Amino acid sequence: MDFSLSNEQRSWQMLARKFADEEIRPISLQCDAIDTPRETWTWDIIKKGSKLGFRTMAVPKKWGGQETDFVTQALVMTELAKADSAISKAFSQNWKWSHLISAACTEEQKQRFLTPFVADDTFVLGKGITEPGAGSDNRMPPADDPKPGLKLKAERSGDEWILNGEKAFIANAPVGKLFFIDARTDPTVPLKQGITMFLVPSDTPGFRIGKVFNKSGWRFYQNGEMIFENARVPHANVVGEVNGAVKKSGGGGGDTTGGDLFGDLELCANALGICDDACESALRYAKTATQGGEVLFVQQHVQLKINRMFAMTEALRSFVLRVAWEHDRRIHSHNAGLAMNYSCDAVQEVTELYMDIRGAQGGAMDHHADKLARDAFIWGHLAGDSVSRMKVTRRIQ
Amino acid sequence: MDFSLSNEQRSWQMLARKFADEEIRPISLQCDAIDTPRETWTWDIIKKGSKLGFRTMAVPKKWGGQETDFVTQALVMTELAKADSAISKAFSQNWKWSHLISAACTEEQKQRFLTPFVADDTFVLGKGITEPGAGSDNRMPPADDPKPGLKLKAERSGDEWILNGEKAFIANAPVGKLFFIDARTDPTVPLKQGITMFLVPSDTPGFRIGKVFNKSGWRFYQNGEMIFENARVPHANVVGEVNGAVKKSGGGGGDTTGGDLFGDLELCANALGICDDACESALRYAKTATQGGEVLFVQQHVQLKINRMFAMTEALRSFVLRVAWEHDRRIHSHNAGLAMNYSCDAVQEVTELYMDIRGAQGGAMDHHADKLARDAFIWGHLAGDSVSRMKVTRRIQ
Amino acid sequence: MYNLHLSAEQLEIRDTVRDFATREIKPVALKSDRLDVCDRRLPMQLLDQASQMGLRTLALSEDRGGAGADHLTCCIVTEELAAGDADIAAVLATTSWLGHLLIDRLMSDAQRERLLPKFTGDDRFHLAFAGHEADTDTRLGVNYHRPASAAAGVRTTAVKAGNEWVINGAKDYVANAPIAKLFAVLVEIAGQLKPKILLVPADAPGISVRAHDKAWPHGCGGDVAFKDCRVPADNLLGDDAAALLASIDAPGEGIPLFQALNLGIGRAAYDAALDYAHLRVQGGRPLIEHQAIGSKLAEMAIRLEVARATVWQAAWASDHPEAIADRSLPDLPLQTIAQVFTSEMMVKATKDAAEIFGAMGVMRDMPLQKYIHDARVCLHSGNGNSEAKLRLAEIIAGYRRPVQALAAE
Amino acid sequence: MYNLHLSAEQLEIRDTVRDFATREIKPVALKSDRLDVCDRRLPMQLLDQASQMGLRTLALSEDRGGAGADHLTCCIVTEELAAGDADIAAVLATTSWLGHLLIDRLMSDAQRERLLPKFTGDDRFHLAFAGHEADTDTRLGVNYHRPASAAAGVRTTAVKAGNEWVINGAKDYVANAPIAKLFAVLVEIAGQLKPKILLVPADAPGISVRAHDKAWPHGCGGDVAFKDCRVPADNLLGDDAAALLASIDAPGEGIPLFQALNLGIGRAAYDAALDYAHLRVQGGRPLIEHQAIGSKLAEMAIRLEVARATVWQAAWASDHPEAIADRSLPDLPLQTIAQVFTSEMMVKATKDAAEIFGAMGVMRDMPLQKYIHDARVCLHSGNGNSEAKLRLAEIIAGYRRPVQALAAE
Repeated sequence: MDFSLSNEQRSWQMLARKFADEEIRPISLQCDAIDTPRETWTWDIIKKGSKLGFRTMAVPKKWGGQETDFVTQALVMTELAKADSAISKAFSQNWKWSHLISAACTEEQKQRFLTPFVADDTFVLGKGITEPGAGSDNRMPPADDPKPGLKLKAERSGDEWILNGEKAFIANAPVGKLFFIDARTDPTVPLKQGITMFLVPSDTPGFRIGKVFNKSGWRFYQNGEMIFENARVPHANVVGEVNGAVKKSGGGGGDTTGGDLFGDLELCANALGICDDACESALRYAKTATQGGEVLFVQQHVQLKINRMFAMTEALRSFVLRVAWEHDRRIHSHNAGLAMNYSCDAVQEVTELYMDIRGAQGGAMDHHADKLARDAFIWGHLAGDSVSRMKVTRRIQ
Repeated sequence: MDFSLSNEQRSWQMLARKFADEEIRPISLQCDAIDTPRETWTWDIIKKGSKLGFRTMAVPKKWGGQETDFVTQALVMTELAKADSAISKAFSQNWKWSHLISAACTEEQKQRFLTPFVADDTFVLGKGITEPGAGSDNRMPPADDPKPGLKLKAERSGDEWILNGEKAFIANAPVGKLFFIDARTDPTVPLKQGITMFLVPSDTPGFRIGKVFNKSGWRFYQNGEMIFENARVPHANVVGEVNGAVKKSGGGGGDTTGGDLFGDLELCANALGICDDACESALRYAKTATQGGEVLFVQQHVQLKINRMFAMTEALRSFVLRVAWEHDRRIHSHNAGLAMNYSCDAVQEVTELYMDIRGAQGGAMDHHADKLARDAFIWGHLAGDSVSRMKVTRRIQ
Repeated sequence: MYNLHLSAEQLEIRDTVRDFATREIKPVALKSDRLDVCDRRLPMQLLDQASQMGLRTLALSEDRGGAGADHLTCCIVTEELAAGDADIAAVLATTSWLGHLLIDRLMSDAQRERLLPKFTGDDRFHLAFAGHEADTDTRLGVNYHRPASAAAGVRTTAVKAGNEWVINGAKDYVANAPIAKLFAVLVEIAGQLKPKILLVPADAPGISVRAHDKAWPHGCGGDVAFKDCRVPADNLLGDDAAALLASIDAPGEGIPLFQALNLGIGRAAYDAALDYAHLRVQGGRPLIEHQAIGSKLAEMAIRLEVARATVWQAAWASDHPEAIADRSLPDLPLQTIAQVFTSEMMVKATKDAAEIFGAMGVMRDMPLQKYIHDARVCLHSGNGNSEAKLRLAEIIAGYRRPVQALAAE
Repeated sequence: MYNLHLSAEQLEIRDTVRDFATREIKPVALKSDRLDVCDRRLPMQLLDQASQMGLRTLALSEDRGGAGADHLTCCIVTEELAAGDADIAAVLATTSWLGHLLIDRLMSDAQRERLLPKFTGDDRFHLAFAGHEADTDTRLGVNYHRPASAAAGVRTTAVKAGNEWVINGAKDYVANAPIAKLFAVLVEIAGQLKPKILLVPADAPGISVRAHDKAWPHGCGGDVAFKDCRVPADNLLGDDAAALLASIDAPGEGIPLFQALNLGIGRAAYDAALDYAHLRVQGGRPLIEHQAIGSKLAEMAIRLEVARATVWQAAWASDHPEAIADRSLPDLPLQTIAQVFTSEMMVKATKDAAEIFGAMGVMRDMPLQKYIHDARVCLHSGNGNSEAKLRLAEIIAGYRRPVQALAAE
């Protein structure tokens, strides 16, 4: 049993903390306040972070990345998220799919895509699964019905596949250069057996981005529609087997790729950053703001709220580190999923309590407290919805 | 970062699990069902456990103990508590005060008390702080008033001290052979400066045990009144300095002895055992009991409850292990207190959910589910009351 | 017109029963030996006293010797009794309510003439409804929002033999079973489409009662078995009886008597905590002057007042279905709403009350643990709140269970 | 006698306003550009329409041109309006309630003659109460259960100069400030023991209004400053005015108008979620047929119905203090109870509703995020629930704040 960090882990953590303090936090509320969803993203912070390795740190060294372990990745996500959860996610989303490239792509594909990805500070990755009519059905397809689930169609035509359909709510869609796209290649069989995954560059003919969604939280982190109208993708861009993609992306067999496992860790490590921010901010506020001539901290109800905030946060930190370590050891475990579900409860309760401690000042809520609660609400449909919880429960032996 | 256990830790854990499965669990519900509080305790299980080292495992090797680390102690408490929380506490209560002996007693005192303690399988320790009129006042004395707090009086008379007064709710009082007793030796000053700690053997003249309390939970673990009527204690039994005891026992300066720190860890490690029991029992029940011809587990609301139970439990386990490791490293931290507070919320919610999944069967609640909820309720006044939470909050920097 | 004034009679009976609970019930119910939830005997003498005060015949119409209390009044009385002792409240609520249903609404004149004097003339004449088939599971569960299997029909049968009915079968979860002198039994009669109700005296040949473990249900419950049990032919109630009794399933459904009982438990815990918070000094001040304790008491008060508003609304609504028809109240099962809400809130309230007592709050021979236990009984009674929410969800969804399935439940 | 029937008038006005909210308000309020909480402009045209329907003068007595609605009716109307849009509901509730207080209860005949025609004749004649001194903190906090410091007195002064009053000072948290045409201002007059109320037209010389950030309070609020602001001598209200207005502090305290508003927000979210759960198919079945979703909807329905029972009880009680005197209702601040309970429950309900929408539930241009935001505004309005619980705790404890401290608050 050893909770101490290696020198390398510690130095990544410190690097992230410095970058978060000096570069991210100063722009966080500004980016959040931008009204037009298409304008919340700024390349400047991505480029700066990329130069420090925060875009490519999950890429193996042999392909030019930093090949950090999961514990380091968790530490960095938390530090970045403590300054801005959405900006942290904008970086880690690239790790998620570079894990997938490592796990599922051929050497030729890695050569074609990882090399330019590593070389270009503005090369951002994404993955399209969800569609307007198919969200949870992709995660937990009904046992008794092959029809539900994604509908985007891919048909073979010589050396190419022709893609038609739409994706919705796709993270990084408006800014990404390369996407993994799940498409139905056999509509006659249940979802798990009829899906193929494709690598689709953003400049693919017939492929374009539609609206950018106007999210209430995570405003920096963009999320958009994808439209495929006879989009042509070379057969060489098929990831894994034809009709074999769901297994690889973790939808069915689950837990077989780093990419899927990473997704659970990512959400709980990021939530931890928000919790850290809320705890520190609440404590600082309680120890400086006054009420009746004394600092707010002397109020018993404030102390009790702060207690709950820190207790949940430290429980979450312990859990996140354990999950990261289990990933590094490739231990098969339901803990990553449980930690993700738990992080939803924790981040929402902690940010609500922070709001409560701030109270409405001068007729309005503090922008920072309001932002954290809006960011935390994102977890509700990503990490804490009933489908996600039931799916995790079914993994418990 | 390393969550793996050493061979020694793992072998203690396995030994505890075997003892819990084979010896404790078979008698747990029986002991709980005994109506007369004085009769719930059975020496047989204590002797068996003592022979395996579960009574003395916190005593340094040079005094004949096993000198296990805190991680091992946490693991063992959890395993024993998974079979019966009260019996686990009956063992670990001895570790708590053997930590205190190690930390605060002179070599001569250790010789006099640790040697017979180690040698006698029925030698059990306790500590008397709480009095009928002074519970929380001992833990958080008011800053502006010296009067509140314990009242038991000790007056010097030659080589002896004469003790008069009463203690209440003292764990192990009816079965212990040696007690640490906090007494007022200077009633004119605030509590923290006027308390002395004494070692009081159970056969001290003028000292006797009054009623045994009839607790709803933790029924095996006895809890009684202590009555001092001109009880005579040799000066050689003073622990530390006269008027200096509160500091040593952690009431004021806090966190300076192993004994006090251990108390926080003890409660959260024990709670974890109850949670483990509840989780496993709930899952087993859900996968075997049927409703409408299908196992209960197919119900979505059951899956969601099980999810919450396991998520809270695994978060708690991660937190407990972290706290134990911090103790082994002697890291100054508020985490132990936070974990204790958190364990109260977790153990109560998890046991309530277990009850919920069982439902009332045949017009009555399952005895096991009912027992776990009653045991868990004990945490409310030991680990989760507002005084305890505020005290921990004030440690956060 | 919307009006929350209680009548003079309601105020008076509340005072009377509160006084009875304080002076007579509590000294017996809170004696440390009776607090032991594992060994709670029904205080028959207090039940006799309550009967003499008219509480056993509370809902029976006035011209038949009862108090003719409406549903709201019955709930008010049940809360007050339960603040003294939940078992007493449960027994009386069951008998009083069944007394009204059976005698005022279901018996023929001949039946009434025969049974009314027995009922009113004997303080220990309690009633029970044996409706639930032993070992059947009526939960919706996975069948939520889909037709239920019709497996769970009425399996207790009655066969005509000369001038008698011969009953065979078994019922469980029968409230008041161990003390009832008369049972209303739901039976299937071959050749008849719908189930019927037979009145079975406790001394009928062939009936046997097994009392439940006393620790869990409030009052006293048990299983009832019928083995060639014979009752006179004219013990059969009219065609409406089964529907009326079976649709309410158990006394207290439809009208929130057991939610009022639950409220009484919570109030007793709150009152105890409030007293103690005034008395107990800590940090140089009474507990109540500490912010953390004051806030906890305020939360308890909020839960109690809100729950009471909900219970009273449901009680009144069950007497005034026309208020749902005219849209003054929503077309929702208000008693189910009161059940889920009250049972969850009262567990919280009793636990918070106990925590204010510190170590004394965990003692089995002190009232607080009894209150927690009693509140948990309410939380887990029947099929529990998860099931109650599903039943509510079906109604919200506008789903109509097929009649066949309904009959089978 | 206890009676939950709404009157024919109440049922009718509820239908009328619900219809107005559905047909007129929602199409405007739920347009995606207005959903952006950071840029919500008050829809003045809808406020005009509402005024023409009589909703601005709802509480004003009938013989003065209002609808003479009682408190319960005002709450019913406010809920319905808020189900359409919380801002509209807030503005109208404030003006309607102040209209009744000022015109029906506080003005002299001469004052009324002067101001009533202006009020009734102008659809945009809104009212505001400027009571709270800028930058003062009236929370109990650590002074819970101990005498408060008297620091927080009325610091806005009025001095007689010829036939005029000259006002100096500043008020904050003034609801309706940016649109009010008449302010009731709490002032200190040298030599007088108690504070007084002066009526100040929005166009009086020396008054200035700074509107608040629109994202947070419902309706529109602002700060009001007075710099040698002059009003005619006969704009002074009688001695009772300050006590009546100051004791309620802000319109909507005492009578649970803003809790009814909160309820409307929750109901709108619930209705939206229920519709969506019927429409959206997942796993081959509408969402509502999934146990987990059905249970969530049932929990929301329970919260709504329980909260409404609590709000209506408080509304009726605020019109019927005699029901507290005769012990039909408890002697507790029922509006505070409704506030704490409703605000906590509606945040839960709106969040649960949004989660049913999945990714659509987090979008800023969809109604669900607006509902969550609006519910949070209620949760954190005023001094928050922790403070409300302390005020309740004092009353539970039987603690009486010294008069001096009360006056200072």
